[in-house]
Amino acid sequence: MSVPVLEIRGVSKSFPGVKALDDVSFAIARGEVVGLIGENGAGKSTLLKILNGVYQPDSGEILVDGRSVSVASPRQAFDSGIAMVFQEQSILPTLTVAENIFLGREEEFIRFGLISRSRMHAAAAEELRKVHLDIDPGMRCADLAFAARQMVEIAKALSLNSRIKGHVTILLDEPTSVLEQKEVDLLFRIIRDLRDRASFVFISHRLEEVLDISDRVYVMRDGKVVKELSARSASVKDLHQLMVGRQLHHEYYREARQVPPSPAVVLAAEGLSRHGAFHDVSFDLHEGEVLGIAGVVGSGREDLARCLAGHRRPDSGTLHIAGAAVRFAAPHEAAGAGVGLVPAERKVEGLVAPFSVAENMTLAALPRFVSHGAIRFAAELGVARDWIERLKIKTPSPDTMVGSLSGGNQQKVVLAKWRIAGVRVLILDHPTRGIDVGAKEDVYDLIRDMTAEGLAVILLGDTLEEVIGLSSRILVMRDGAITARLDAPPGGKPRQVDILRHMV
Amino acid sequence: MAKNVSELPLTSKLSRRSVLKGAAGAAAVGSLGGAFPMPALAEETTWTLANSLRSVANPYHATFAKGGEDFAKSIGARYEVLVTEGNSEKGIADIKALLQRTGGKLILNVDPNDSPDARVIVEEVQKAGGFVVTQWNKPDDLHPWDHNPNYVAHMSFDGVPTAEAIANELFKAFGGEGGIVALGGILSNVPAIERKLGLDNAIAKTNGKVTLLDFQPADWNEQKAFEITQAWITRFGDQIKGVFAANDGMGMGALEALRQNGLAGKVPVVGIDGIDAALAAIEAGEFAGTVAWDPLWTGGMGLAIPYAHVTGKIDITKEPKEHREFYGTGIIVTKDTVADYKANPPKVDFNDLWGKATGQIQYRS
Amino acid sequence: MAAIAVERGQMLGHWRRWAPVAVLLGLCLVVGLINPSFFSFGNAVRMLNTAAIPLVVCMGATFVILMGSIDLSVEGTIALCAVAASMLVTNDLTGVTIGLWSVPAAILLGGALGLLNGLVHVKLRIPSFMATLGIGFAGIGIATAILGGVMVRIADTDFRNWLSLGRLFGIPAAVWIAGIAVLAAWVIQERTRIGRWIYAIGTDEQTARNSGIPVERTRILIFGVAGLFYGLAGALSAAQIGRGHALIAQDRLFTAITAVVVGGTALSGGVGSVLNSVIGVFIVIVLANGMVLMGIEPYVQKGVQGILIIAAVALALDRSRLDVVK
Amino acid sequence: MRAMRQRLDTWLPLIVLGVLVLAVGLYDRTFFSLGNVLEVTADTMTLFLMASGVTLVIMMGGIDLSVQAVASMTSCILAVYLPELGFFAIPFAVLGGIVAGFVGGYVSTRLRIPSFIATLAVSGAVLSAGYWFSETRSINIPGELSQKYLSWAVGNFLGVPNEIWVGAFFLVLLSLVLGLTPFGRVVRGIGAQERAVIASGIDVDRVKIAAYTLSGTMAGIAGVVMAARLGSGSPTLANEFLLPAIASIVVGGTAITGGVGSVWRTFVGALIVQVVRIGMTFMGVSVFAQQIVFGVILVAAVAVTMDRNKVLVIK
Repeated sequence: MSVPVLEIRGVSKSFPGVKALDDVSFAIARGEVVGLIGENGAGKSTLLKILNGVYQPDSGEILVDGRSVSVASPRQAFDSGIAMVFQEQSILPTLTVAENIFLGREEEFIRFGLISRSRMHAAAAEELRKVHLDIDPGMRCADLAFAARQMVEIAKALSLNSRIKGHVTILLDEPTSVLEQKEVDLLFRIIRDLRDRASFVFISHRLEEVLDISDRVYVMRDGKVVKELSARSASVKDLHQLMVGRQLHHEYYREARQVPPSPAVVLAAEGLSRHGAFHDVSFDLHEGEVLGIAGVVGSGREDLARCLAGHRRPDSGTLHIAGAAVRFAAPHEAAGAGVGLVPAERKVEGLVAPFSVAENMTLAALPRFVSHGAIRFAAELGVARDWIERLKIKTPSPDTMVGSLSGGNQQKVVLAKWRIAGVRVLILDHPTRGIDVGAKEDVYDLIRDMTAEGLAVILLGDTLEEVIGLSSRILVMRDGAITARLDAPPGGKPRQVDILRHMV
Repeated sequence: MAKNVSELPLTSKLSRRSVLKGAAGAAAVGSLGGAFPMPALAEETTWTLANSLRSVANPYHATFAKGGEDFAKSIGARYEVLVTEGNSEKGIADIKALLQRTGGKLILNVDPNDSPDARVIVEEVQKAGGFVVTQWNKPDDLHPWDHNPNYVAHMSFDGVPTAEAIANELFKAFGGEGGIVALGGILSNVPAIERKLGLDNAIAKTNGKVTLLDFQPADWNEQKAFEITQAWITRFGDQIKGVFAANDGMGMGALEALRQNGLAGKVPVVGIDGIDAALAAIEAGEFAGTVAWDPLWTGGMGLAIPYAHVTGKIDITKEPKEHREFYGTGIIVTKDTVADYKANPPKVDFNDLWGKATGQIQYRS
Repeated sequence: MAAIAVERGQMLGHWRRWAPVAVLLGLCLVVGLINPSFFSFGNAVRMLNTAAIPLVVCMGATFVILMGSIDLSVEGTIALCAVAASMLVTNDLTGVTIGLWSVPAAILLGGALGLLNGLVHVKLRIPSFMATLGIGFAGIGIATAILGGVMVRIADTDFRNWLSLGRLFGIPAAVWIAGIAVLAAWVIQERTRIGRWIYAIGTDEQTARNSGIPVERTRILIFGVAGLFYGLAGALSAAQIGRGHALIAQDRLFTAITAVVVGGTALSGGVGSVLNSVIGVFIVIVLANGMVLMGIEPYVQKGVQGILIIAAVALALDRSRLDVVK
Repeated sequence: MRAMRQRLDTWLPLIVLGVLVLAVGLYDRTFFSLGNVLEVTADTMTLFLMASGVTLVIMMGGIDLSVQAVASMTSCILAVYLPELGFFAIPFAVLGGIVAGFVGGYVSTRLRIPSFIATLAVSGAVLSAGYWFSETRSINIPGELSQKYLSWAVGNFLGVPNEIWVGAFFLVLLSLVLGLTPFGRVVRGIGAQERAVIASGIDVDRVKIAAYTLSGTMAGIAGVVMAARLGSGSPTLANEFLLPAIASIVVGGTAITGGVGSVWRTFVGALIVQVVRIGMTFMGVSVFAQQIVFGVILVAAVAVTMDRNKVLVIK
């Protein structure tokens, strides 16, 4: 390998109580795509944030083209030829597409102290063309769909390529987690196109993608790089094993534990419609079943899920819970009827970050922990301890602030919350988004536990594979309507292509 | 408009000194220490004098405070100013703090923020053994003679005849026939109510020659007065022959609104208080008149009377009721009298305790 | 790339943007029907004149609110600048006379106080609510201390003519100046970097920081810019009433914030515009003007005003963008 | 280390109060006398009562600007109806506060109008109501009626002024409500992450309206106590109370953005505000400098007391 375009040597970083990075070294060659994988908390994001100047390393050095540089801010990183696509979307809905792409580096468009709109829009249109996004650069991002925003985000990082002379490095922190397959393919094509001008660091929890796009893969665990290997010679299974540090469970989706659904219908939808989202949706949900809903973004499945949980109101149609007709005007009414939602945006809707683990767990079932108007703290703690143990939640104590836990453990707290509330129907909206492999498996186990106890689950999976693996039946949605209903018994799972056919 | 400094009325000259003092105060903010006097090490043996008022940011009260200071200087006593900033509880708490600090050896001249405050203040002062004079605001059933000897006196100005007199000056200015508009103070304020009553009386006595086109409370706020007057000009146009304002501040706001529409000097304005700006406007022919309260006198005499009692010069309990609850003299200033008023500002003689009193306070309910 | 759903249905959203204007027009119509003299040219000029100072104030306040902060120092800053301006022109208190130079002096003083707000807020990590409240107290305090209770009377006719009384095409000078201030604010908002960064910070401070925006410096600067507008408002106030005193800006604060919010700018930041605030100011001014024109009983005015403001905000504020309302 | 730092943060408002009291007391020893301490505390209670309810609203991330007008209005209702209704005038007056608080909460949550504007508008309506009840003047409460019905607010018990007992009662009551009940927890949750609380199936609107109603109730009680102390009601009785009340809350260390705070912090904050004000009188700070000193000390106090542990972005 010639002189790497970007290299870090012996970088360490500690936060109070945690050693996030421990003597990490890492290099990217010219035109290379490097995969970076590891469980949550392994230190990937910290590493990227150091490269991008958001964090400063405690020790070690960063080299660009073999020269040691200091990267004190995202701006400096940019000037050194490093740009980043963040895991949490960094597109601001109140600004236009063009303004988002060039946010923080508007100076090239400034004439006589003022920003030249026309120049900025022309340059933005150029960047958008690269990602094949045909939108007006003057449009407000609030008016864009979610996936389109992600493409703008990617365009923003790629814009570095045409701003900086010489070679650039683009850091992609889970750019695909909200993208559908077609968009992922497009992204990969763009990455390949740009390889003569740029190098990439690619983080994803979807290991197949990592192997697909990367030349080399670094595996991190507990703040250290544990392995560096060529993508060509590695398999998904190898990567799993290296990340987790233990043998991968043979049966990833716990199919053996899939129980045949009982005939009892717990939730029945009849002709549900919501203008602009979905129309005439009917289905039955049985006790003990996992009903998967597949569909691309815009298929209406997210809106359907939110209507079922009372977050939105359907315009027409009926909903029966255990035989009784219901109309939900608000989430609390749905919860009262025994329907809970594990939202995709965990940090915003799933958890109250400054609350303790115990407080979050009992939030949906508070009245049960009250006598004479006061919360019974001992009972609350007891239940919390019980569930921490049952779900193997890694937390110093039930009193720990939930915001300080890792993503996987946070998600378990959300699940525990609804189990404690005693819901009969649980809607899981991307329950494994952004959580690591080990925690994913725990979540799968939990889903099987719930169905075994008779709960009914509606699943909007992170990947199609996940939906197939977990569900007993699958509804496929396209353009707001159900296009297929497939059975998925253990051993008789439908193939991805069968479902994709109905999705697009 | 430029004028010779020597022509300035008394209040301005006095204030010039407080400007310097104020500037020193502002400078002291940098090094806070300068703003604090040295602690009194020896036990207080003499009486502390204090005036309590709304805010030193308005000219009436600033001069009122100055009157107290003049008297305190004349006898060499320690003098404090307390401000309520419009908050009754703060005003009372400050007075209690001062009573505590002085061990009750306090002579207080207070303009209560709201009339209810007076009772509490009187009771606190009596409890601590100090002496108090109240100004302007008090409940009708609270009387100095019921709290002998500590509640020395209550001084006020009768808003009804004053407002009536100044309203008549306004009518005279536009020929006694036509419509006027009137700006009132905060609706529930006693002086505001009295002044409105006086205006109503004056209008009634014209037998329909003068009509009240509209009455709006501008809450003593000149900006509000400005905006209301603008709207009046739209609504009534040249029906407006004169503007009555329950104080000079609002009057100035109205005058500036008139000026914006080229009506200053054409539509006469009257106010009450006798602030500098109003006097200047009278000279310029834009104001038809104002009423000067002589705050130097009230500010000083509210301390001089209790001090006379404390030093044994008088026995307040033996004084007649018209020396315990009395009106001061408001001086009507108009175009004819303004030069004379400014040349011979009212003098204050601290030994002539009731020389300017004009009778016992009357209660209308 | 037909596969990516590009746009979201936003018909209602686009309509909402014009709601404040509709509210304003509706209000004008109601007042005008009850009292037709509302629609006279004279009244239009008078209302513009009344709106001039609130407009200038709101330009500054909007920037701060767009960042998600709040500035309660409005009254203190205006008062201090008005007092300073009136002491620097021909007056009855000081011998200093710098004529119209007092206007930039007042503006700069306002800017300096604004910077102080920003520094205290950002560097000491104090919520802007408290930092500006404290500095507002201090501002009025300093103005009081400088004057010692008197009022400065302005004798400088140039100053008063250029800033308030003079007319061009029948429109008072103050209105022209306010117009220039609005234009300046609009240019700052739309065409400068910090203008765009205000939105970025107001929407999501962390993202703004990650994008390389110097968030702290920008925050401080914006408070400074807001201060410049308050400084100008101070000079205009002094010119309008021909005097400077510590209570000159009484009640300006809540009027300004009400106008900003009624115009459709969200207190949570990120959503809104200085142009929204222009509409907001006019809604508030027409409301106050209408009270008098329609002859509403004085003691119920505050109540009627409150109810109408609720109605106006209910119609005008684009709440579809707000998930939670605080 | 972190735990210690957190524990220290909890005590900071008290430490600031202690330092201020010490500073004033060392300057003038009479400040330390038992009588004075009780007096100063008793004088702070109306401010505290008014701020106590607003604390809940601010903890939710909202604000209630109507409390000053509400307190004034209830003082009028009390003074008007005490001769007719006797003791029942008290609950009737407080009911005025309850209604005003409820309306503010209802408008803010159901019509989805920012609380800043909603409560400001309600404050205008309440002011008008105050004028209507009082027929635009201040109304005296006869001494004998005050003796009979209001001595619980202004007398002494065990040598301690009753204001302090009233204040302490509501301090304890509200602290218990906030600390022990589901209502209190949800209030805290709404301030920290409202959407998560909604998604957990809690009727957030109801809790919010309840909190605003409680705020109006406490303002109503403050108005009653104030009327009792001053022996009359007036539509402007509580003027200039709003900003000091909010300042008390913030000086106590409650975050204005919500999520963090407590009623005892407000109690200490109110005492800090009072000690600074009274302290200036004790130390004879020139009235021309008082507002400046007050502003500077408030800012400095917040810089020290604010609990920044759980506040990510300071706006």
